[in-house]
Amino acid sequence: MVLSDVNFSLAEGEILGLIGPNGAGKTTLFNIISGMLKPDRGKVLFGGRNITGKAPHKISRMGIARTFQIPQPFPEMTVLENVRAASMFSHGGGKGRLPKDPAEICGLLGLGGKKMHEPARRLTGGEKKRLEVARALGTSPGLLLLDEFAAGLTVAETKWASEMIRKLSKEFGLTLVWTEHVMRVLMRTVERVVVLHHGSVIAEGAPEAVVKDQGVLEAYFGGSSA
Amino acid sequence: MILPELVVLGVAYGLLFGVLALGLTLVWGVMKVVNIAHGDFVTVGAYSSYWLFTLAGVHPILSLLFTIPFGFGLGLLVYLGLVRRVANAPELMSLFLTFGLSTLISSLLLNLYSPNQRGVPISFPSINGLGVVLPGSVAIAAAYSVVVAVLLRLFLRRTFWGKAIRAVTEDREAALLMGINPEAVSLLSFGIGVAIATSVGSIVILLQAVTPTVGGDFTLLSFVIVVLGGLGSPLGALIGGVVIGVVNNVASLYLNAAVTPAIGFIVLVVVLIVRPSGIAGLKPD
Amino acid sequence: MGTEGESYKRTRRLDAAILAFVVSKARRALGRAAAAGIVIILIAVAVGGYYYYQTLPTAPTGPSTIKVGMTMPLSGSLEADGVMSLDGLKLWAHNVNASGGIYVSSLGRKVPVQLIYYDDTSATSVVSTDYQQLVAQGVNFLVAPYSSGLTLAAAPIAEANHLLLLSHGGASDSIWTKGYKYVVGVLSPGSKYMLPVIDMLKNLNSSAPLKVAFFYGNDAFSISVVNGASAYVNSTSGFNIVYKQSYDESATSYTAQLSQIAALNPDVLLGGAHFVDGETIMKNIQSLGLHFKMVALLVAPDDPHFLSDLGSLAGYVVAPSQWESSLDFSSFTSYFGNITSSQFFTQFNSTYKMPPNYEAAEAYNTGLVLQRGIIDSGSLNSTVVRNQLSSENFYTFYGKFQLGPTGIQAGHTMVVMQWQSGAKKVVWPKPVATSALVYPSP
Amino acid sequence: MKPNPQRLAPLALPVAAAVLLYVAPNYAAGTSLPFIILNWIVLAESFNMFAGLTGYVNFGHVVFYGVGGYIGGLLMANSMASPYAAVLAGGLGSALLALGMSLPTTRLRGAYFAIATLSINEAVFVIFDNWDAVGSAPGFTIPIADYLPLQVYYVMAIVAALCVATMYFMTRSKFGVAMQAIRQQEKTASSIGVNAAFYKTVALVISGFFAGLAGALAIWQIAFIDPTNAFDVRVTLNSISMVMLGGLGTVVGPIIGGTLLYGVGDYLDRRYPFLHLIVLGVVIIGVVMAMPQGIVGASRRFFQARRIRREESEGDGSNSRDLAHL
Repeated sequence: MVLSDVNFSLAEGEILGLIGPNGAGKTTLFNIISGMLKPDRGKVLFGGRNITGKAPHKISRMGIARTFQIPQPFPEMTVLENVRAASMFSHGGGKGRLPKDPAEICGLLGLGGKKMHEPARRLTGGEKKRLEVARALGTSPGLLLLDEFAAGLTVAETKWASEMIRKLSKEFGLTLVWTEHVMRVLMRTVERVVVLHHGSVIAEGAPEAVVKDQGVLEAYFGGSSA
Repeated sequence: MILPELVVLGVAYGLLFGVLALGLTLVWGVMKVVNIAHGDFVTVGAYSSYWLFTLAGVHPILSLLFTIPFGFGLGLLVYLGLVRRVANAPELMSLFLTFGLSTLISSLLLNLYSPNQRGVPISFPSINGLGVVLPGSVAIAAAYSVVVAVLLRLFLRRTFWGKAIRAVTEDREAALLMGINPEAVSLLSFGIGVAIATSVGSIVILLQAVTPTVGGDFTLLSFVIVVLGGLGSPLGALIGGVVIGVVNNVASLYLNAAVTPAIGFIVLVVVLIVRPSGIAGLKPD
Repeated sequence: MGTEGESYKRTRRLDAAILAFVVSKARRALGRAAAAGIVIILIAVAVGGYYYYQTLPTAPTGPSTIKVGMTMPLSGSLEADGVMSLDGLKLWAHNVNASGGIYVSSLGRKVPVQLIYYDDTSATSVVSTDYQQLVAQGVNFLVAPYSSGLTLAAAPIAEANHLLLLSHGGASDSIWTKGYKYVVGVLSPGSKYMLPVIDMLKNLNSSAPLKVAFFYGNDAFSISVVNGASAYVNSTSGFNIVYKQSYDESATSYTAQLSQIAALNPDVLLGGAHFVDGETIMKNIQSLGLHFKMVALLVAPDDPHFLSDLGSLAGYVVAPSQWESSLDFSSFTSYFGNITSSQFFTQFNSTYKMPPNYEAAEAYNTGLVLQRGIIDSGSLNSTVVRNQLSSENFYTFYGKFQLGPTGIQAGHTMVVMQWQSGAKKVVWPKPVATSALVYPSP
Repeated sequence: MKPNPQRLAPLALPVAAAVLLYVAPNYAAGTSLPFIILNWIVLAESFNMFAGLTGYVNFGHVVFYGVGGYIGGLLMANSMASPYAAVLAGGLGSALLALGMSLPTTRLRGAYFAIATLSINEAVFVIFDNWDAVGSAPGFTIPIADYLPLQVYYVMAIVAALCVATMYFMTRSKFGVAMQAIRQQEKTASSIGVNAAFYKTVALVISGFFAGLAGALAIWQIAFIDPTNAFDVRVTLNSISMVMLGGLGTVVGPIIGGTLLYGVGDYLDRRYPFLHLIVLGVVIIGVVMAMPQGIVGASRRFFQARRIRREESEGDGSNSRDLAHL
């Protein structure tokens, strides 16, 4: 995937929606921010520091957490162990308002009680998605990158997810970047949207404005650019 | 003119071991099984041809008509009885199982046929051309390898099952969605893999004598070639075989013969460091 | 993003949490480990108990058998040699026991022989373990495993426990340079293997110096053979070494090296190592269309399979040999043993359905040497028998036995054989030759 | 009081110590059998430290054993150090080698790692096979004065205990969590701050250290070393088999696997010197078919299933899902 001319910034505590059709480069962008890919050119700044090309584990320790589009938990560990592992290695650069106790984080994501002691491989698809977030929160991040969090969730789960994300931002002061292929839920939740297409930013602004943008519509529904 | 001769020899031997590695890479690509017993199937093929020659006077090349279907059937049995259980299990598991299988095969051969070396007293006139002498038996080995490689390529490209094998190698889950039964593909490719090994055995008996434990050397060689060429890449296996063959032969011009076997391994380590997925690893054939 | 102090405190708290976690985990795991520990201990006690009962003294009065302990490489890279050697020794034990055993004068009766043998899988670590166990089982004498390397792993145990170790398949001279007193060689050492071949070539009285190429296996035995041979060649005139390199014995072909050697146009190719490599060299020589006036290889041509595997390719290949079935020493004075070479050949062939090679003869002869030592000293004590052997000087079907000061075999001499029209012929030394050398080979 | 094997826990260590220190050397046919079993346990456990914990197959494990043996052996043969120091030097030398080996290889994944390490094994073998300064192919011996089986045995016992203890702490610490994470999902591990390359390197270095000690001790005992035996790929394969038989990634797995595989193999060799390898092959295949998790894994499952059944019958039906899975 090629990214070019992607330029945007984030304010603390903000929820930024990152949208674009399949193959627009959303996951690639996340991989670059989280250090899993090295960009040929360009810079990633975090809290004023240049973090471009740093190793993933270092970036995690600086307070950037991420989830994976296809959940990739530690399958043989229980839910609680997954989150506890995360809290062991990253001491987080976050504000510190997030709960520190792994069990509490599990509860927050609706994975408390008996669920907590179940091996991750036995979770349902939706539960695995929530575990992705719980594990990311375990690292006490300041910035959370959510990759296609709502994809594949039921209607009820989607609604819950949207509330969850708002809560993370408002209650715990977390900064979030959320990508989604399906826009509807995202648009209801976020404050600002960046639209990626063919590896470039084609629009940026409030959700209401962006939906009306001609270029965005073309990117999604085909048109002159296709 | 030693150098061109060594290069030709290297290519010829390399083709044979490339084809042997082809059988290994097929199995590896489809079911991620590391088959330590691969070389022992070569020994089984060599012994079959030896006995056919000694007892019934069947020429080893003619005995291919037996060793190929025999190897295929043996492969099916071994897959259904044993390997099926470890297909797609962690590598260590298949490694452990096939190590047990290798131990079993070589010790059975040892007890059945004694540890003595076995060879067939057949020789071929050598081929002279452009100042290069190529031993007849080596030329036959190279020709056989080319035939197998071409047939296998046609099979993989043109037939339904061949395409199915490629599909499973590239993406098992996608193949499943396309309606391909990966179990059947695994069965088929293991059968083909073993058939290639046993048939190479029939050729090997023309080149050298064998003992029950000689299989380990063939396994090692095929491993190196497979990785050098890139896992799951048939073309890569052939290229890897030729590279190893030529490097080993040419290196013997400049280095003590006892050192040359290390050259292949050193080349492999260097290649892996520079290009962690092998020579042809990036473009699966 | 949190001050330094905060993050430090958080780290401390986290560490405490981890510690608590580790301790709680450890407690539970200790319980589990303990359960497993008990299982292991039970196994260990069972194994210990088994060996304890194994080592309990069996009979209170005098030994009922002479226990001869050994390992042999019955699997692994040396299995062919190991099986051949073991068969030779088994035949000896069978023949001795058929006559009631060996007469031990200190006991005043014949005592049968009991061979105790294990498979060492061609690995020194197994040799070391098994010989210590043989010692613990109370063997009277030890026979070395086949090959120099394995013999060197058995030697310190024999030495430390003052048990005679008879070497029948360890030819490397280095075995007798370590100061071991209990290691006795029955066969000619490696450095002497090729000497009769060179003597034979010298006897040809060729006008121009003979060009010699050495191409040999990279192992202790072959190296000591070639070092001995090349030193001898250098010390005499009439030879010119044009090539000297070792090779890896697991190689599948030697065509590259042989082409190079042929380009140097030598008269004689000397070398080889073991079975498979020797045959491969012959096949490669033929398929490359090369011709040497003489090819002399170690070990491989001596094996009867050499002919059946190679057919006409075996023609006129020369090999140094420890023993051939045509050799007859029965007229030599102080001849020991109720068997001649041809009798041994016939009996071995009918017992094991394959003709013996010299490894089998060496092993049988090892039994005879032990037998002679016991009879002449009248003792089953290894030290006594070892001292007896230093003063012995006799012939068996295998040839002469006389020890050098270090225990190395000094009496036995090698012969040279050549495949002629599908039959093995002894061609040197002249007094025992059954045919004249064909040189240059057609 | 119900009979509970866990109550006997405090007894386990002293009993094990007594077996190692007194019973084995006195009754088990000299020290050689217990010595070699302990040697194999260390080889298998050190293999397990890396492969069992990270999931990467180090096919060149025997390189550590051989190089440790060569370093220790050379120091002993030339009387340059006391055997104890020589053994330690062997371990440290192999640890250093492991560090060097980790630089190019820890970048490689799965089978590529396995074959790269196998190639290193072959290359190292050829180097030692042709290196005259270390005796080349014929190898060298250690003077008889250093032949002290009982001492070697006790040092071996201490090393084995240290090795098992190290593995225990490696699995029951933050280190163990990191290793689990790397094995189960390496990408996720790095996303939560686990420095995978660092942990893999440390594990390989510790693994190399203990395998090197085992090699040096083996050479002290055997008093002879040559490249064929020092770099025999069968040593790696046996270590793998022992670990798989006992239980991959577990602390006690290699102890059980090593004891059973060598102990049973030795017994079979005694009884059937020509057939023991056939039996070994059958046993390995049987283990994979019947207990793919190894003995420790199988017994764990057995006890787990029993516990759940007991809880069920006591009226606690909440675990029915687990039962369905088992």
